[in-house]
Amino acid sequence: MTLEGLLILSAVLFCVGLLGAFTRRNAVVVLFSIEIMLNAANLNFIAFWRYGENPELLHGPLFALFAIAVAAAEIAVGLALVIAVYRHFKTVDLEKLNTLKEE
Amino acid sequence: MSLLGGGIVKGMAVTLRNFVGSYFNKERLVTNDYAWRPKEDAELPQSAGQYPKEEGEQLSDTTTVTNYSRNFPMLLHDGKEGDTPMDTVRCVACQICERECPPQCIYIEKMYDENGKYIKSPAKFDIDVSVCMSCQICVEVCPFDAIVMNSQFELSTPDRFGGLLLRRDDLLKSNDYYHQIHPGEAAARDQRMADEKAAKEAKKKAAAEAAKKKAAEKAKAEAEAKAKEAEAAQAEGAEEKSEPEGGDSKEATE
Amino acid sequence: MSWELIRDILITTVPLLVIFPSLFAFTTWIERKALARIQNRIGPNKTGVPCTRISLFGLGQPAADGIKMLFKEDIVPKGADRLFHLLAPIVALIPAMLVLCFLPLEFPWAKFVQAPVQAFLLDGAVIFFFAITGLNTLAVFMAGWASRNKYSLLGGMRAIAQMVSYEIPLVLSAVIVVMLVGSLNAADIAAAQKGYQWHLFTPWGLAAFVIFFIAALAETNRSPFDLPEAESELIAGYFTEYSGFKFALFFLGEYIAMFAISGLAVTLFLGAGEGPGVAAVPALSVAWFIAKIFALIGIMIWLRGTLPRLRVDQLMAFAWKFLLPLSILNILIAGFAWHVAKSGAGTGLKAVVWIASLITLYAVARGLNRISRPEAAPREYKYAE
Amino acid sequence: MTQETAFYLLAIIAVLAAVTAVRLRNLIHGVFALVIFFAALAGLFLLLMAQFIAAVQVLVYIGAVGILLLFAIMLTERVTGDDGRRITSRGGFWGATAALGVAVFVLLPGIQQTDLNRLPAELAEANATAADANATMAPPHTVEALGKRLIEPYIITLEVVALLLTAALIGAVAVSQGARRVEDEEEASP
Repeated sequence: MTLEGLLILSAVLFCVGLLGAFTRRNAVVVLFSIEIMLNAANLNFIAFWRYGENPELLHGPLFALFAIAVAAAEIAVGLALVIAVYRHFKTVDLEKLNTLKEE
Repeated sequence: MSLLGGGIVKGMAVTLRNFVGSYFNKERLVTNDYAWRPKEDAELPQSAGQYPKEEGEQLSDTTTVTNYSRNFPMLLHDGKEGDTPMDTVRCVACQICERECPPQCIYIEKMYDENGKYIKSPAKFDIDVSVCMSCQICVEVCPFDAIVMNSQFELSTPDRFGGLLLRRDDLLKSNDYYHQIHPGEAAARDQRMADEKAAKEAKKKAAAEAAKKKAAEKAKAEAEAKAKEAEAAQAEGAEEKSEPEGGDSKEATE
Repeated sequence: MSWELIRDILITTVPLLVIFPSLFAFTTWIERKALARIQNRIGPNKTGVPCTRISLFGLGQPAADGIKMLFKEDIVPKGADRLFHLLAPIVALIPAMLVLCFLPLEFPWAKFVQAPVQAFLLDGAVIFFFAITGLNTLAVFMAGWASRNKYSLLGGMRAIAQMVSYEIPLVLSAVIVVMLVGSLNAADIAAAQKGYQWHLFTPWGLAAFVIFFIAALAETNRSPFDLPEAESELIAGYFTEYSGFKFALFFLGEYIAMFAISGLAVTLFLGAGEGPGVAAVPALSVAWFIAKIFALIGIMIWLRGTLPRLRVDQLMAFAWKFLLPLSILNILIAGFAWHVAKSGAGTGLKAVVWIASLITLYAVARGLNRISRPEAAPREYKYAE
Repeated sequence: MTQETAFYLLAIIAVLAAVTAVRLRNLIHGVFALVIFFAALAGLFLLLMAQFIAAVQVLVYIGAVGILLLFAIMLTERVTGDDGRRITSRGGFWGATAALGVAVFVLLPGIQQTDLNRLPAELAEANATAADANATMAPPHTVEALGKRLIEPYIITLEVVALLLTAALIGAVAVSQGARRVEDEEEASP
């Protein structure tokens, strides 16, 4: 377990999240993907803290903590939006939410 | 102002009293002792006892099966115990119980002879005891006292479907057996049947006598009428005609 | 992986894996007996030593039940998600077993080999406890969803709503103890209550304990909060479609969760393993711990025999309108009291704080009770006359 | 050695679970795969001695986010959560290419450029001998220390996060409630 290994792992996870966000049509799955990306970022914070300078200052865990809090807020609002969208359009398929597109 | 949560505490006190009381006051144990037992019924045992005793002793085991036990229906016949005499079976396959049964667990087919004539007997009488809910509605609606409740409860079978479907021959039990398991009820039922029969006969007799009397009166009236006929107007003829007809029909029904 | 590490793991976890499942069997017997007595019945009293007539008050019943469960047919509904249907009871059991490791049960034999006295000596034991207990919700959802039965799904959704709602007062009431002790470590919390300074004996601690206990009842789906598995409404809720060994696993998981959450209550409020005679014989502390757990479980059984089930709206109103504000107020009061105690106030001031907080808590609880209760209009009977 | 094995195991689980979560047709299965991913990350955090973060990860992500996602799926999709006939993704090739491109051209060069030699010597040594050290090495931080740091230098951030959470809560309630009201009006007007 090296810093490099952790960073590569987090990069891979980030790309998996990116792939999901690019390719899935369901809004909820896009939210999954965003969560995966956020978690990959958290892993980076912790890894840099653990292997970086001044671990006693706890910057890494604090950042991760705030990121988790923000992610929780994000997911709550995101899901509320998904539900609002579903109520309005009766679908959460992102392909079909194209009222702004020129017909 | 009641205390907050006081209701819960009160309820818990009640259950605690039950909990502790059941150890000291045997009368509380409603499932063990027949607290509801009528005082005059001396034959009923003090205690219900415990279920699994020896195999095959249920009938003689008066502590488990009392004459208050009602489990599943059976069909009565007036013959000897053991055989299945179809000529003494009380059921006439009228299908009232089949129609009334709430879970519809009864299936009846009427019996016909080779000429296709309905003989008053069931060709098939099935009760699915896995469906039966022991409501006794069939017993209540039966006009022929043919279906009553059995106290047999040991019906377990390794077969999930066929084993719990009781056929006509499984259901047929003699009246003696009925007397054996529910003496009081059977006696009362027999008494009632006898009374009903007696009442019917008495009614028949009375009706016959009344008819005779009426016939005599009618004859008399007819004679008088004939005497009067000469004098009476022709319009009364219709009335005369209708009266003897009514009398005839009554006699015929009786 | 050294030998010592393996030995330590075995020495700290094997007792947990032996003690609590066997206590589970005993508890089912106690529960059946106690409920029977409350309802003026006798309860199981026939099953004893096999092949003899020795019945031992029906103590063989749990074993008989277990054998029956093992040999029953395992039925999976036709449209069910087979994998999740299988996984759900396992997922229900594992977190419940896992959180037992956070309880500060100081096994006496651990001291002889210098092993840690606790399976997980984590800094954040209490928060881990709550985190892992939360996994139970997922198991319930898995079971409800995988059964492909609308009653199961309804039971599962109800269970999630209930568990999520009641987790908040549960955690907030535990926060008080964490705040007063200044540590999330279960062993530290136990040590802070030495000398009978149990948190139960303070007004805020008492209030927190009551809130905690009520929320724990809801978390473990115990009566009167057993809506997710309401037999009369939902057949059996999320485990309607479970039979045989999977059902037994669910059952085991539920009881282990009861032990775990009672154990946490004992740790937080009832002085962990403290009791008479512990100073002389340290081994007694485990016995005291388990005795306290059993006392709490006895109260749970007693309540189950007493109270009828709540309605869904009552359940939610109770969590959000009564328990939540009360626990937040309780945190404020506890913080205030902590500051008063820390500033070196005299006994008089402390007494004033005690009485004032007691009165405030009671008055607020009363008020909340009046406000939060669903309005009861005079009943109109349409058909029943 | 144990640590190394655990790391690779958790890494494989995490990647597999993440891929499953984003590619699975059945959304409910996807959520559970996501939960496994979160759990694997919590394990990694524990391995990295960040136990409080691991606890929060389990508490927030598995306990709250997972459940919220389940609720959202139950409210929006059909209850079964899967529909084999529907096309659930688009542009798989371009998406994969883009993701791979980001990895190769943005992230991996970044990792390569990071000066990994700036590790404190003693820490690097500890890592090298982590196998026998892991049982005895004290955690580099305690929850208490974290709490103190949170309250003293980061108090404003903490307050801002609290405010953000409150705002998010109110916003979430408003968004999901407001939609219903509009709908009611729409239903009421004709």
